[in-house]
Amino acid sequence: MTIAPPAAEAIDEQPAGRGLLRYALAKVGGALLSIAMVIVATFFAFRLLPGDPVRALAQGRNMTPEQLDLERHRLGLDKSLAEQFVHFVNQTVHFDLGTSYEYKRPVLDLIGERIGSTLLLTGTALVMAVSLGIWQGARAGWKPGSRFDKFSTGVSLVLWSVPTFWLGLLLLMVFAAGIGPIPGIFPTRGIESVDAPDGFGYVLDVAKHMVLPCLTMVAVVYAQYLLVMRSSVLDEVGQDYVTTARAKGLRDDEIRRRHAVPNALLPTVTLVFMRIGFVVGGAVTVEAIFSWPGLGQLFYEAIRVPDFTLMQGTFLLITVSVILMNTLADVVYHLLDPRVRSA
Amino acid sequence: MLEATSLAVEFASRGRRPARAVDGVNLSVGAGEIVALVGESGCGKTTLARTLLGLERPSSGTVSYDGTPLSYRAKALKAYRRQVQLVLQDPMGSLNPRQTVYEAVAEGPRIHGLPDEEKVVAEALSRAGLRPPERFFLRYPHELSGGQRQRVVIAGALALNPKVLIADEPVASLDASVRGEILALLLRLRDELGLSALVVTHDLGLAWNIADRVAVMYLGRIVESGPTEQILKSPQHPYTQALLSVLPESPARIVLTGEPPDPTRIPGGCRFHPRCQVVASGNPIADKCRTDVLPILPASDAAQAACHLL
Amino acid sequence: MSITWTRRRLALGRFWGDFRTHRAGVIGLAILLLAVLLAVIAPLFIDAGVTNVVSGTREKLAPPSWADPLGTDESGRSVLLMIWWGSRTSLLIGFLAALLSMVIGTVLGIAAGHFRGWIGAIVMRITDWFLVLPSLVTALVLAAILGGSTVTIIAAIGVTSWPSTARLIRAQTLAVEARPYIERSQALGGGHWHITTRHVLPNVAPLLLASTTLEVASAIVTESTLAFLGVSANKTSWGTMLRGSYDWGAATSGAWWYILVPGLCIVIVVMAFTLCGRALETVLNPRLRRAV
Amino acid sequence: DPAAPKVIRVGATQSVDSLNPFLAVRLVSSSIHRWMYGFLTVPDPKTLQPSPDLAESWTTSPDGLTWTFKIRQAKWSDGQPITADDAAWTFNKMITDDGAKTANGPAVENFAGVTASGQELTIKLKAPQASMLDNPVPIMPKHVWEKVADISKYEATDFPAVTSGPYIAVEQKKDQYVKLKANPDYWRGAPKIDELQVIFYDNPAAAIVGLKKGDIDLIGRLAPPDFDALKGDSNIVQWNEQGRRATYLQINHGATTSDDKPIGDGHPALKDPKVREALHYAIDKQKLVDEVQNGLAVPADGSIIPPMYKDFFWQASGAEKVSFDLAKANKILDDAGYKKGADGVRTMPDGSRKLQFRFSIHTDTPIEEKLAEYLTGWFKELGITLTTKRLDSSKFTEETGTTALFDIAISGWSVNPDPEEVLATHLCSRRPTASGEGGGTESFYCDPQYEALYQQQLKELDRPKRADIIKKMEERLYTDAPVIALYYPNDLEGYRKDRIASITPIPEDKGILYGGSGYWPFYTLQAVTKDAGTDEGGSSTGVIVGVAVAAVVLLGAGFLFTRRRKTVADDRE
Amino acid sequence: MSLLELDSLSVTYRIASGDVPAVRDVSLSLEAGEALGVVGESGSGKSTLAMALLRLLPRDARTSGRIMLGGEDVLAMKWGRLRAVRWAEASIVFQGAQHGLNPVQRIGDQIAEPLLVHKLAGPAKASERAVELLQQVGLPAWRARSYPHELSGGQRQRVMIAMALACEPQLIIADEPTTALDLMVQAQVLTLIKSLIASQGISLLMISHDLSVLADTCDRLAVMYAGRLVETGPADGVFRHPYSQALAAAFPTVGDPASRLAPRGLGGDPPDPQQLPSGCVFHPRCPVALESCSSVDVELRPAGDRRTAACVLVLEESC
Ligand SMILES: Nc1ncnc2c1ncn2[C@@H]1O[C@H](COP(=O)(O)OP(=O)(O)OP(=O)(O)O)[C@@H](O)[C@H]1O
Ligand SMILES: Nc1ncnc2c1ncn2[C@@H]1O[C@H](COP(=O)(O)OP(=O)(O)OP(=O)(O)O)[C@@H](O)[C@H]1O
Ligand SMILES: [Mg+2]
Ligand SMILES: [Mg+2]
Repeated sequence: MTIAPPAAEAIDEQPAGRGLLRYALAKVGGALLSIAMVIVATFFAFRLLPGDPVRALAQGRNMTPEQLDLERHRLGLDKSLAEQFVHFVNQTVHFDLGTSYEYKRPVLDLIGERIGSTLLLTGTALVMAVSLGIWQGARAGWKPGSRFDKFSTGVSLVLWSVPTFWLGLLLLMVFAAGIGPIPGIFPTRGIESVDAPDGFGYVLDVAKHMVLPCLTMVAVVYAQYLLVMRSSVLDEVGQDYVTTARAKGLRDDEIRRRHAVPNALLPTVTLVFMRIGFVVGGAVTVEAIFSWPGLGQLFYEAIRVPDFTLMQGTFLLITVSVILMNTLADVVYHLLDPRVRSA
Repeated sequence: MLEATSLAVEFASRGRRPARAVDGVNLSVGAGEIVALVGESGCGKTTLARTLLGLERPSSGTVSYDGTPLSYRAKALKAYRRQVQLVLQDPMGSLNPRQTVYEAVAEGPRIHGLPDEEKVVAEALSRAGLRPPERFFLRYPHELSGGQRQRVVIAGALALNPKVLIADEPVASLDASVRGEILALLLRLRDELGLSALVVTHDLGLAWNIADRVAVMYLGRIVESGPTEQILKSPQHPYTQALLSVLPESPARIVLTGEPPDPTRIPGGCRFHPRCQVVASGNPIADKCRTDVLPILPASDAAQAACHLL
Repeated sequence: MSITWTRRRLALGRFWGDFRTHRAGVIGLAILLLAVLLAVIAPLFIDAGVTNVVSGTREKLAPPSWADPLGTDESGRSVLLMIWWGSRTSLLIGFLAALLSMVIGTVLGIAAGHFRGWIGAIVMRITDWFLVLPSLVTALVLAAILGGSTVTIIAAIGVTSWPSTARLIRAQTLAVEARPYIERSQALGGGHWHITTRHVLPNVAPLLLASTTLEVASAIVTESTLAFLGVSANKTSWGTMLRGSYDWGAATSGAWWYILVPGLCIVIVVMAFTLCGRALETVLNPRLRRAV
Repeated sequence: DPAAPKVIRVGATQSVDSLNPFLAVRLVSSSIHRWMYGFLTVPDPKTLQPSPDLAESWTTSPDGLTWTFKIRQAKWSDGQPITADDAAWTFNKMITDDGAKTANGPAVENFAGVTASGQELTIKLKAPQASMLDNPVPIMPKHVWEKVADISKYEATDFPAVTSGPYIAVEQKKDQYVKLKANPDYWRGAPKIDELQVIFYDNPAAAIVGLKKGDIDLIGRLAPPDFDALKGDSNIVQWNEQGRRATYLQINHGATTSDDKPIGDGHPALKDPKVREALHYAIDKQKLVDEVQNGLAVPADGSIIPPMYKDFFWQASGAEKVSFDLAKANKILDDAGYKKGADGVRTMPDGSRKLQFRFSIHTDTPIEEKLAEYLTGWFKELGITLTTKRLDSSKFTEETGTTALFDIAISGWSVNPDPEEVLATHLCSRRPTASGEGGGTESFYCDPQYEALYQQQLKELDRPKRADIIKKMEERLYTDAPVIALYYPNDLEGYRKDRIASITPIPEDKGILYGGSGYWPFYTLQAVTKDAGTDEGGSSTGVIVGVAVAAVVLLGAGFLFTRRRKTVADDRE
Repeated sequence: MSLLELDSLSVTYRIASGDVPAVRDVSLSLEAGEALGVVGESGSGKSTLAMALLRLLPRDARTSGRIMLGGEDVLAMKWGRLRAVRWAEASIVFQGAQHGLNPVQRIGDQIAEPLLVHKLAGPAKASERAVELLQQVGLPAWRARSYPHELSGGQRQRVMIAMALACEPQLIIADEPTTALDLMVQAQVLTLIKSLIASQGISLLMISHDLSVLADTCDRLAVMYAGRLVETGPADGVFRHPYSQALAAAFPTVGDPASRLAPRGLGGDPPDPQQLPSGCVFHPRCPVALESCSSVDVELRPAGDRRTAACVLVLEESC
């Protein structure tokens, strides 16, 4: 018997990892394209609007035609559509989102003032929803049909069917107002008390204000993470490597923790990021109900007034950040999943 | 009848070197002839078969049928595909699980608008050995055994009354006990209908079982071809020799290390030299193997091999 | 061929047999059928008059009683009758928006999966783009821009919710197209139309059914959210009723029936659609279980 | 602890748009500015007539074109003296800087020039102006504000603010709250509380909960349902008094531009005063008050000036008075030749068009929605079809104020102590120009008689005589019916009596607390002396501790649970 | 005492449509250092048999009979003991090497894992050993840091083998270790397995549907049909059971003129385990079936030279 000696392993050389950069660049390029599309679409969508924004501005006030013209000129509405478009794009790429009709201030400033609280709320809610969903989903999917599975899937499905604002209102009525024996222990509005103490007391105060809004968002959002995690774990249960792990003598929970969950996590992670837009959408109603001074509330106000520059600016910002988050997610996913990493 | 001339197929993929899956192949299948195309995994057999059917466009070279080069316009392709048919490796996969046997076999006649659909279908089924055909009309693929499924696929091809059948690993997914039956069917069809066939396989035993001629492929090229008996009994090319040596009954086995190298990086000189046992054993000709490019084998019936040793 | 029909019936029977083992799905289906039936037959018993304020002469915000089992609203209209009549709008919007979303999603999904090269790439790009748009926010903007009529709301929901369907269909199309029978069909001479309509579409259809069912659920929720945020479809729906309860201080004045009933109706019907859709998905394609 | 500061918290369902008085247009912001800054004059708390504020006294030239104000010797909150120069700077800034016109531009439109010398301020007018003493512009400290480079971008968030009124803004959190401290050096004397907070609620229901819980002490401008929700709470005073607002229908009676060209697509039938009269008869104002406003309004038998302004309020009586009578309404239409068709809908006498009107309302306004439902119901009885058209506010303003693309529209106006502005909204000159530029008309009305009366009252400086002229104008509006007043919504507010010991409304007799003109209610506000602060803090700490304990217990239980499972899992798979 | 002894082992899957008797009454024994091949067509219960050995079957499977591994009954073990036995005493190389490895874990870690689980080494020692094992199967040390997808099918199968060797078990069960592999790669893997078995004295239970693969690697063969053993015997003898003969004929010898242009196979369809034919389950497809075969079932009978077969014809001849 001869084993032909040509160094087979010479061909089997260590791979060089330069795919990631190329991939990241491609993704960023794609994101930029998406953002460009958003900008164009936003411009035209908001120009389709019936009605004259300047009149909206003049609402009920006595303004002379000269004043109106002046205002129009200030907003660049006296130019042709093409010129306006160029102007709009130019402004937008220079991070100028225009001036709010209602607040008479740059939209970007208004957003800047509120983005922190939105990030705090959605960030916390997202982290909680994701952890809860993944934890429960993993356990439920590992033992499909078990009592834990039935219970957690059932609860999450019920909560998932609940309109966010309705749940928020109920929670507000029960836990902020207090009903019967339940005391209204949580605050009715906002992110902090007017007389919030400093230091750690402040943190506690904010935390207390966050309980209900967070709970509302988590309740509605976590179901999808649970369900995705559950089904991806379910997919892993039958995989051969799980059988291998069993054959190796691993305990059941070790198999779940060390093998099934890391594999199932990856599809869930993509979903987490892909559904960020959904969470942001939920923020609009939650912030309105709990008077949370964030972007969602600003957006809601812009819609109610309506303040089209503000609406447009907020929409642009929300969309662009969701796109960027998605891009980030793609790249992170790429970093995390060895299968994609060097493919 | 069906002929490929200096056929090459490249797959370009972004950010990578193009894969030259088929890299200069001359091959012909005569009327009523069964040709076996053998080779290791990834050497381009399937790609060649697909290209012959016009499912893949060659980057250079031509496929011609009855002397006329294949045109890639939709109409011409459709007409061509009445003459040349394909049978795939996985009979379960090649049948739409939502279609009954009848629908599956009638698909071709429907596409080509043949008259007397039911008769055609019944005839094709019975030719493929599913008798009485009516019993099978309304079955779904999952209700059939593997061998029956493959017969349905063959019947689907036969329904168009083709002249040439290209079978890509037709029995690879079938149980050992069943494959003989399918191979016998191919032989019988050749005898009864004068059907030509190109059978793609990695199984030398299969070639021995049914093929008139064998072509051995390595990394996109045919390295040896000729009448079956001659090639399989006295292989000339070191690669063919190695392939034959690992069959269980062979006395001395030459196990090539590594996998077939990747078609994106075809070595210079003789493309087999990095794995060649003769080169490795320090044969003086080795230098030539590393540097000198070999000519493409012509599409001839006689036994021939592309090797510097010869 | 009558045998074909027999076979179809058998297949349907088999499907039903499978479906029946999902108890939650069966319950969902039952609720759903009941809701649809009630909505359809509503005009036989009541008419839009039940939403008319001038005719609402009973006590305002009266708690449930024999006369009004679910109490009355701020204008003395019966909440029960309003719910009944409003289910027509809610379900109609749910179904039509899901249908719209399904049609767009299917066409684009199949196109993206079937056509390789630039067509597929562009369609996919567009889909991805829509997919990352925060759908509720976009729907809000659309509805705010176009004004809130039933058609607008349907369009706003449909236009923002198709991308996930498209993605799903695309994935499924890719999976189907990777099957050898597509290649076989190609080899038999089948063109794009033949392959997409004869092979791809029938194979994605069941999944589509399941996905659309789930889509209806989310459309109903979205409708109520839009109504709550003030862009409503001028007609009485569960969402506008909730909005009404909010506007007319039902929460603060303790009119729990006015808040709870429409909300619970939404929850129950949406649940029913979700359960039914999930069961369908499991039965029709156990491998492709996905999130709602 | 007797030294505990007395804090009163005011809830607002509107967020502060700007603390810069040149820019702020929202009621909440202008209210805060009223508490912070002095004005030339302030309405008298009893009579609502202008009374001295920063201007101690004033004189006017016989032609009514030159006004001289003597500015009070007082100090800004930073100790600088207040001079006429501050006032002159404020007005001149508004005259010269377009950015500064945003909030109160029209108030200085008639100003020809403003000059100051020492404590003496001289304002020259382009034309006589009876409302001169109701100038709504707060006087700003020149020495602080002249440093602002671009007034249109200035947010006035430098705290503490420099003010001359009873309160000083000391802190603002956007969309959350504004904190005001009492001005100890206020020339009338420091307010009786130490701190005033304005807290924003996006969700009115939450605000009601907040008031009931004691998170806030007072909330104004309540919607009727929210007001009703306060019923039965022994700690809360429900404040239900006449309001300063009128709600009316605006009817497209043949809209024209300022050069008398017809404009818009109003239904021709509405040009007929008979039809308008019939519509007026078909409205059950009492029912609207009961159903739409929960009884918390006064049915309008008058016009656009609410009864709160006793001097100027006019009410129809006798034969002139229109009261709900569908039969009469039908008869009027029958007599005028509008015949009912087979479908029960009337047509024009010439048969050309059916009487199908559109009713334009704002989106997202439950009250208007409800109102529309009732009107639709009654008009149906008349054989008139009314369809509701919801418009966002910009479109609404455009269609009902400029392009006249409406038949009937909802309208309403909050009236100042001096009704001049609301009267002006029905002048010919307010109609849009041919190019469609708006002048701010509320009705496209252009009536010679009304115009003449308006000019007359402008020049009439004797208050009772002027009031008579104004009442004639109201009567004209009532009978000609370009607008039909529906009701005057009450001012609905609520406050906690365990926190607020006393509060004086404006006017003192049945007046407004929040959002009224002048700072009186919040200047005279007295808090209950009781330190509720500490035990509330205790309870909230208790809650936090409780929550924390619960969380720890839950976590611990979860941990134990999984532990236990692990040991069990050891012997199975 | 044999290393592994199966005593009338039966496995039945309980599924919705009824019971599936996947393995019926199989008795086998395997001596230390011996290589036994199990061959049979698809669905004949080979994998089920292999999985049953370490009780790795899904929950819905019911196992009866006895599996004596090193003198202990696997079926009677407590879970803790069973886990200790798994891999340490018998390890498995699965059919689909692609899926047998965790796609997101480095290969080195996966090889080291059983060592850690069975506390045979500390982390440092374990990874050292992993590298050693990799080298033993002909892979470079740096491959320990690779992920499965970076390896070719043959390399992955070698990793599986390295993993199986990690705890130095007495028995390796290889379930179709080369089925998905290419001809040449298959030869490589088989060569490797043979040399490792030979050098370390490990017992091997190898499963395949390809007779030629087993004939080459194993000392003894067992042929399964429809969940039963129909023949056992030395690898280099001549088959007696008609099914075994048909299987053997399906793999022609290149150069053998008898099979040139004459493919041979077995007619008919494989049996449905839920509706097994009466009598000898093979009789519907048997080319030499007697009339009695449809009613009389035959147990495994001695068929000369250490061979047993379950066929009437064998019975008659040997009688
Ligand atoms: N669509 C494609 N895009 C890129 N590369 C491809 C494509 N199809 C095949 N290849 C590459 O071309 C080469 C030849 O593939 P082909 O499928 O023809 O081989 P094969 O001989 O049929 O192998 P097997 O025996 O495994 O079926 C392989 O390296 C494969 O990776
Ligand atoms: N989990 C299961 N549930 C129900 N039936 C099963 C299950 N696994 C296997 N079977 C059935 O048991 C029988 C034996 O299956 P097994 O996988 O052991 O066959 P095999 O000989 O390994 O086949 P292959 O060569 O295809 O791997 C088959 O009929 C199969 O359908
Ligand atoms: Mg191939
Ligand atoms: Mg198997």
